[in-house]
Amino acid sequence: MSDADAGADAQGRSRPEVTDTPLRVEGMSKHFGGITAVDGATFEVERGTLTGLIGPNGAGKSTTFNLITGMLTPDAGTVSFEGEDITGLEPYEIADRGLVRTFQIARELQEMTVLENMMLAPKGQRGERLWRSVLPVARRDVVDQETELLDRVWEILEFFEIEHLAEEYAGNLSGGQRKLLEMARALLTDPDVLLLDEPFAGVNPTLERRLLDHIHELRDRGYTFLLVEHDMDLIMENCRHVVVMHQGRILTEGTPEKVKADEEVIEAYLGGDV
Amino acid sequence: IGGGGDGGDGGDGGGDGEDSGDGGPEMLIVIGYPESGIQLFRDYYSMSSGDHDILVPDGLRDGAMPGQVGNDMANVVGTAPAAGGPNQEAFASFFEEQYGESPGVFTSQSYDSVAIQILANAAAGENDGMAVRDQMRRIANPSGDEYGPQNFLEAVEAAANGDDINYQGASSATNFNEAGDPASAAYSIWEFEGADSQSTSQIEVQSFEGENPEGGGQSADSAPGGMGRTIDVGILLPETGDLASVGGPMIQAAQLPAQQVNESDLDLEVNAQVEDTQTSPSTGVTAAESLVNSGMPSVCGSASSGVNVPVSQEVFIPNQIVGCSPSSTALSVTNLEDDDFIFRTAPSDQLQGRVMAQVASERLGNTTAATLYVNNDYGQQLSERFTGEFEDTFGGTVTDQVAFNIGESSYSSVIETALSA
Amino acid sequence: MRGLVIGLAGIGLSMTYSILNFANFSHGDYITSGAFAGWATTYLLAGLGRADVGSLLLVGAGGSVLGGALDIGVTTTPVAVVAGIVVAGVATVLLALGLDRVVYEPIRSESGITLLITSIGVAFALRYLIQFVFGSDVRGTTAAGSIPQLQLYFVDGVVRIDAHDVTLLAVTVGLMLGVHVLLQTTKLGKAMRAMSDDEDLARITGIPTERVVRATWIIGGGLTGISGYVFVLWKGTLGFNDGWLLLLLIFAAVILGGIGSIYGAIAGGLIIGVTASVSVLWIPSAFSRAAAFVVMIVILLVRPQGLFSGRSTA
Amino acid sequence: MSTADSARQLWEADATKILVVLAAIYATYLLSGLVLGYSLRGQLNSIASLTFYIGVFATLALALNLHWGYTGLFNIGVVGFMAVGIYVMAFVSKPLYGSGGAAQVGGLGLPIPVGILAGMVAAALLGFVVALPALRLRADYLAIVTIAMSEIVRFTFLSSTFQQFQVPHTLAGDWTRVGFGGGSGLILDFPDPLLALIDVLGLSTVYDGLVGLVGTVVPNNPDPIVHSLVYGLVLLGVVAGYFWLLKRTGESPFGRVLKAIREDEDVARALGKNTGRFKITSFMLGCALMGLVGILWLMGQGAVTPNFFRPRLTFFVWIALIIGGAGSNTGSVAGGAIFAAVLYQGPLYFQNLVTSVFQPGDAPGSFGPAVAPLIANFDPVPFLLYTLDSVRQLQLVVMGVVLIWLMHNRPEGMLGHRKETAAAIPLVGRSEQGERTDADAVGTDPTPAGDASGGERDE
Amino acid sequence: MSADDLLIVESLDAGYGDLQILDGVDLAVGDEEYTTIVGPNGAGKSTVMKSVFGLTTHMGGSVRFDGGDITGLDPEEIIYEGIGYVPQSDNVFASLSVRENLEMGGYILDSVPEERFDAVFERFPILAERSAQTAGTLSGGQRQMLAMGRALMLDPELLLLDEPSAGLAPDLVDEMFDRIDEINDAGTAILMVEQNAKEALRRCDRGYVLANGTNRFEGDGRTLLDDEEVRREFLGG
Ligand SMILES: Nc1ncnc2c1ncn2[C@@H]1O[C@H](COP(=O)(O)OP(=O)(O)OP(=O)(O)O)[C@@H](O)[C@H]1O
Ligand SMILES: Nc1ncnc2c1ncn2[C@@H]1O[C@H](COP(=O)(O)OP(=O)(O)OP(=O)(O)O)[C@@H](O)[C@H]1O
Ligand SMILES: [Mg+2]
Ligand SMILES: [Mg+2]
Repeated sequence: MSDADAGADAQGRSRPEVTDTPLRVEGMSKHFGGITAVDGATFEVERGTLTGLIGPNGAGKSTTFNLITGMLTPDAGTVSFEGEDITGLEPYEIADRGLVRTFQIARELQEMTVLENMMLAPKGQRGERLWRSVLPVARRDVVDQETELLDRVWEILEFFEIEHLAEEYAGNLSGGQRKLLEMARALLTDPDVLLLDEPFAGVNPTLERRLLDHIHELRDRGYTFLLVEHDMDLIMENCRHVVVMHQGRILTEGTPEKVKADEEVIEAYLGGDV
Repeated sequence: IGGGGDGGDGGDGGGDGEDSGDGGPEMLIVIGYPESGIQLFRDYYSMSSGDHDILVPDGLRDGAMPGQVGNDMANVVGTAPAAGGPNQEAFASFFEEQYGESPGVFTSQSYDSVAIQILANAAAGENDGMAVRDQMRRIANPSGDEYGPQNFLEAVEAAANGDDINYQGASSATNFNEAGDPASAAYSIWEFEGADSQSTSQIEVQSFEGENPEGGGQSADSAPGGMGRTIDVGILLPETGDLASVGGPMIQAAQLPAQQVNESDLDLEVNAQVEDTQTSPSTGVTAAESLVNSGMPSVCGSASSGVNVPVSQEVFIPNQIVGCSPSSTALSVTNLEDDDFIFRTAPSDQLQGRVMAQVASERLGNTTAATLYVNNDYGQQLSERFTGEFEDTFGGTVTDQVAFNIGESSYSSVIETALSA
Repeated sequence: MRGLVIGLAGIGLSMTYSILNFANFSHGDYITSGAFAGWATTYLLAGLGRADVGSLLLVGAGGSVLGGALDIGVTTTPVAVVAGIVVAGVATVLLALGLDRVVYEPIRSESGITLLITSIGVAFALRYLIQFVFGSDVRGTTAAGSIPQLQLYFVDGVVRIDAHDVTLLAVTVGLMLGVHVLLQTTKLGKAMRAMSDDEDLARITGIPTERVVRATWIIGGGLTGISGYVFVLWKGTLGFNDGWLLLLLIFAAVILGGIGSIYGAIAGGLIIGVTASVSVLWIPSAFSRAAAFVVMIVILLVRPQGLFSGRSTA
Repeated sequence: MSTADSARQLWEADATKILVVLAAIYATYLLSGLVLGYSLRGQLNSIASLTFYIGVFATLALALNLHWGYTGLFNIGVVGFMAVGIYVMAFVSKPLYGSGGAAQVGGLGLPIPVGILAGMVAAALLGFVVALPALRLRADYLAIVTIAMSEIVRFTFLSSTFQQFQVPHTLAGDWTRVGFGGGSGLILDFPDPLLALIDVLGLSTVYDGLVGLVGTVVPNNPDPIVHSLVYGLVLLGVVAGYFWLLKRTGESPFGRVLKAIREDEDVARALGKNTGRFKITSFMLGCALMGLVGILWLMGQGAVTPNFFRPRLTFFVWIALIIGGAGSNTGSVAGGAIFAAVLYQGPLYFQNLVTSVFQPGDAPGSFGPAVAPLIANFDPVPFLLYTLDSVRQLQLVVMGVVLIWLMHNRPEGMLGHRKETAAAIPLVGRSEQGERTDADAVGTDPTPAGDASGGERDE
Repeated sequence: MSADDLLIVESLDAGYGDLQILDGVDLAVGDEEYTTIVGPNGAGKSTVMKSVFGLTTHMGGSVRFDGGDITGLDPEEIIYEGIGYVPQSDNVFASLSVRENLEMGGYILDSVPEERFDAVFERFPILAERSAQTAGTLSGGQRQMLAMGRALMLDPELLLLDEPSAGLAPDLVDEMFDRIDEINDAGTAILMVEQNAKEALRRCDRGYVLANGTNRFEGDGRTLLDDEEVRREFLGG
């Protein structure tokens, strides 16, 4: 896929929902001691898009993710999701509403097999109620649901090309394999919006391409992605909208072309020679 | 004596004493064991002038205490169930001959306990708990020919012949009342001999007779007896734990009657099996079970009431085995629903509480006291019994009853509490 | 006073806790071991010629020799006491190194919980071996009568301070300062922190991790053993359970102060000591130990990283 | 089909393992009873008490496995929950105070089942209070909190503050003396719970028949033997119940979340799991089970004192769990049995065996006289005697060494396989899976397993 | 591979515990040479690095450095030989400050000369700015720089870098590669694993492609980059 193709592609897709913005961040700030990690950040993510979040190291991208997903509580500002204020909610409540993240440093559940890792993810599992899992009659439902889930899990594993590792303990996977598992697992929660923190760092380029294709496919089905990534080419090729962070603030946002041409961005991020 | 377990309602004594604000109590009653007593007395002497009158019961009668505490403990007076029986000297000299030491606390009771069990077993003619039970009073209570430790072998022979005998023990006349407790008892008042000595000296012995010194309760009318057999008796006493220091000599004393028989040319063998309670109820129960498993029809034990009550309830009574404790003195033992299987040769604290109150008031001349008691049923009940007697009978005031736990590294705070008014 | 002992012993626990990354449940029994080793020495020196060597070495097991009879005290037998302190420290260091070699080194890379469970095993084995050898009875160790006392008059009464209180104070404060200087002036302190972060990384950075571990045990073990000795000197009795009974209070102190923080351990020890004795004013004395634990639990809830620690939680 | 078969095989293998372990244990005990010259009564009694300890340790290990093996909650306050269980049960079910009995305080006089329920609920509630910090703390901190909590519980029951007090026991406002008895503990003077249970089940005649039957071989007072054997069986029944409950719990989505929490709680939260709820549920359930074991253990012992609940007992349970292998229910049961038989009861039997076979003389009273001959003239006899005499201390040394050895060599436990799959269905290879769904589709079950992915996304 | 190469790995078998990952890996880094390993995820690249540094289970073959055999040595000893290592993840002491991290990098020196700090701070100015910050609170990229800085404190003869550009912003990626070039130019040999394969191969002297724990291709960087098969299979076309 050439750059030009991708650009055209990106613009061609997802027109109908332009106005619909499931995720909205307003005036969000976070300080750690003397350091201001996020400083009044305001941006929106449109439904059915692949939005890029870029910025130099330490710009506050991962912190922004942590704030949005409830792992950290903002000092100021609000996060709203599907029109509802979710600031300060517990991570599980946010994830439950359909806003799910992956970790920059993959966090696999080491002593569980890949399959168990995957089976954990789906929402609304009946068997997560203790009594349903234990009581004889109620358990029949649980078993049925598990059988269904398992099929879905296999499909996704196959897609990510890690089905041969299905019965391997996650702790034995390589760095890249863990990233794949991490993303596959997040997809299984059926999120509306998926926040991906550098999902491709350490992923082999061939696989990276396949994953991107899949992300596009999912996006066409209505999923929304917010993607942190340092690979500018990748961002330019795949994102329709890009948010640039710098020192905790939103430096600029817009189409890749616009961002790429922005003086400040060039200076702050891309380096003089781009 | 049996009867009322009503030892002092209302629990925590009179904090209501309107004594002089500054003084605190005139004296302390310390109820405990050497294990924690050493630390407690050390703390006491290092934090106070050390001149209060202190009264302690049998649990702390350990001649090594002053040496371990590093103080002569001259302000301490003790009471203890005494070997006040008609044949006490015979036993004492016998013990000294065997072990080269003078007998300690509860040794005479231990001897008597096993001696009576052997006699009852010989009379019963079989190793069966119920049969032994039925012979207990027959050989211990009047009437019958009197025997004692000095002619124990003859007693055994007579019992095995089915004769009616009346064992007169070293600790008391060993007549059992309806509850299986001794019908009369003696208490010695003693003091420590100082840091360089390993023993205590007896100042005086006081005897108490219950309502019916002859004893009472049901027993068999006749005995099958029989020679040429082995008599089984279990000994369940603490070799380790809080009571280890008292338990050692007790076990020695308990083994004496068995040795006497085995070394004689009587046509009888005694098989005495010893188990350790570790002064712990759960171990006690396990150990008692193992005695039951080996077929012991009667057991000398166990030493402390905290162990004796569960062991009796769980093992002796349901398995229909005679238990005869030489040193468990708590009131609760009297009140067990025991189907008459539980005896003891040690007097109930009913009596000791009274003796202590009397010593505190009459001998030491105090009107206010505080008790410091080890937090188990021995300490708790004796403290309450003392308080009741001291206040009701002798008109004194107990300013505070303070419990302390075993195994603390410092008792200064409890001592402080007890010493302040 | 007890707070000082807790603080001193707490330093050792705190160090192994943060560097080797596990809560050492046998720490209390290291204290006991040190105490027995030290006191055997003291008995031996004070009683040589007056009683048979075996009983002296067994610290008068079974009441065979009495500390009081040997007239032991810091003023009466200063050499024996000082030698006891030294031996207590050295013996505990050796014990700690030996156990590390046999027990902990082979499973160094395992998780903290594995090590914790293992240390429970060590605690059992040590404690009951001590009981096996030295017997289960509590013995009085010092000649209480011949210790010089000072009476201080306060508003509400007399406070007695004796030579052993002073010794305890001097030894603990001296050692605490010593450790402070040692860790400040050498790079050992930083290496220890680096190791507590990430041992593998420390190895590839060239930090001689095994040597740091050994240093940890040496410093921690020495302090622990000595704290056991002076604890016994101060309270005057010695039993096989002493260290274990202190252990939970030490944990409380270390957590209170923040794991890995030396000053935290000291301050935590003092706070716990004070809590246990002052609480008597408001609650029944039976609850004084409980009060110390409650303080610890509250601290864990409110400020799990402890009062004095700046460790990050990232 | 094949999966169901293999699953069954596995289960059978598990059961076989447990059975083999138990059989070996019982055989050894019977054999040593023979050597000890036990009568039939003695043998039956020793079997009963062995069964009792196997029962309590296996149940405790199972309950602990839920905490540690599944959820990663490091609870070393087990005794605290047991204590609360039995104390509250006694409080509720002891008869009203009446003077003259052995008991110093009374209870509320409610039926035993109510007491048991109350005890379990109380233990669970204590668990809830402890679980609140558990939500935030690291494993080792939680460990220290729980052990401190168990000591607080012990001190509370020890304290004279709660020794006795008055509570109203009728609506009319009558007061009765109740309490926890302080250091002297409580005398459990309620009616025999086993007989009550048998009564409720209407099995009295069967029981009496059994007594009569045993009476033919043990003529003298067969009742306590039957009683303790039946109680042992009831306990084994409870073990089976716990096992079933925990297996169900583990092999379910609920158990999967617990496992995830054990591995990395943040991940579970990021995936939308309310980990707090899971942890609390799991912790409280385990605590209630521990409370029940406290009740079952002591209910029939006649008395309970606070010092029974020293931390040492908690560590015993841990050793049992680790012998079996944390994370595995089979292992927990086997570990409990092995611990009870070999480490807890075994040394005493060993001591008795040696004593009865060799009839050794008196042991020296302390270590000094024991080693002196060994050093002086290589006479090991006094030392061996002393060693034999000190079995109860050395037993604990042995436990310590076993624990260390296990952590070194078999951290996953004697029986290995700690990794039981956390799912309600077997998670197996794809191809087999395919076959299975096919088979299902052909069969009666019309579950639309295949098109789940199609409906993946349609809101 | 020639006998006087700085690092020579010869038919190395290694893995974790019983699990064998590497199967007869051969590789060499010459004096002052710049060598790169690329390959798919899970190929065993990191394992090679760890094996050189004595962090895996050795199962066969040998590792020689500067003429001496270092197979099976402990990491502490290998540091003394003059090899520095920046692991793929977890590569800073999270609770130490930035400066203390660097100090630890120079641990084996009796005292660390101030110039060493200056040299590192000059290469990575952000580290000077944040020198008192706790490393655990640095961003991903900042950590990467700190890790590299720490390894440079000893001025090693050979530097092992496991994915140094992962997680870096583009300007920093370039910057990082430039720095590595500089370090290499200053005389330090480099053995690097990279997923940013094209860039890495473009810059290096020698390249290896690893797959399934064995050598698949080797050659000088440009050649590999131009190889059709390598491009298709491993570089994403
Ligand atoms: N817990 C914390 N305490 C102190 N400072 C922090 C903490 N977490 C992050 N920071 C600081 O906040 C800033 C933003 O960090 P963040 O991890 O969000 O960056 P990022 O944009 O994800 O960078 P990268 O691309 O390198 O991952 C950095 O300067 C970092 O050092
Ligand atoms: N500690 C370990 N224990 C067991 N297996 C491991 C361990 N670390 C890695 N592996 C396995 O070794 C293989 C190679 O892993 P390695 O980390 O060397 O891959 P890599 O080439 O560096 O991959 P990546 O590019 O994803 O980092 C993988 O299959 C992985 O699952
Ligand atoms: Mg980041
Ligand atoms: Mg790698």
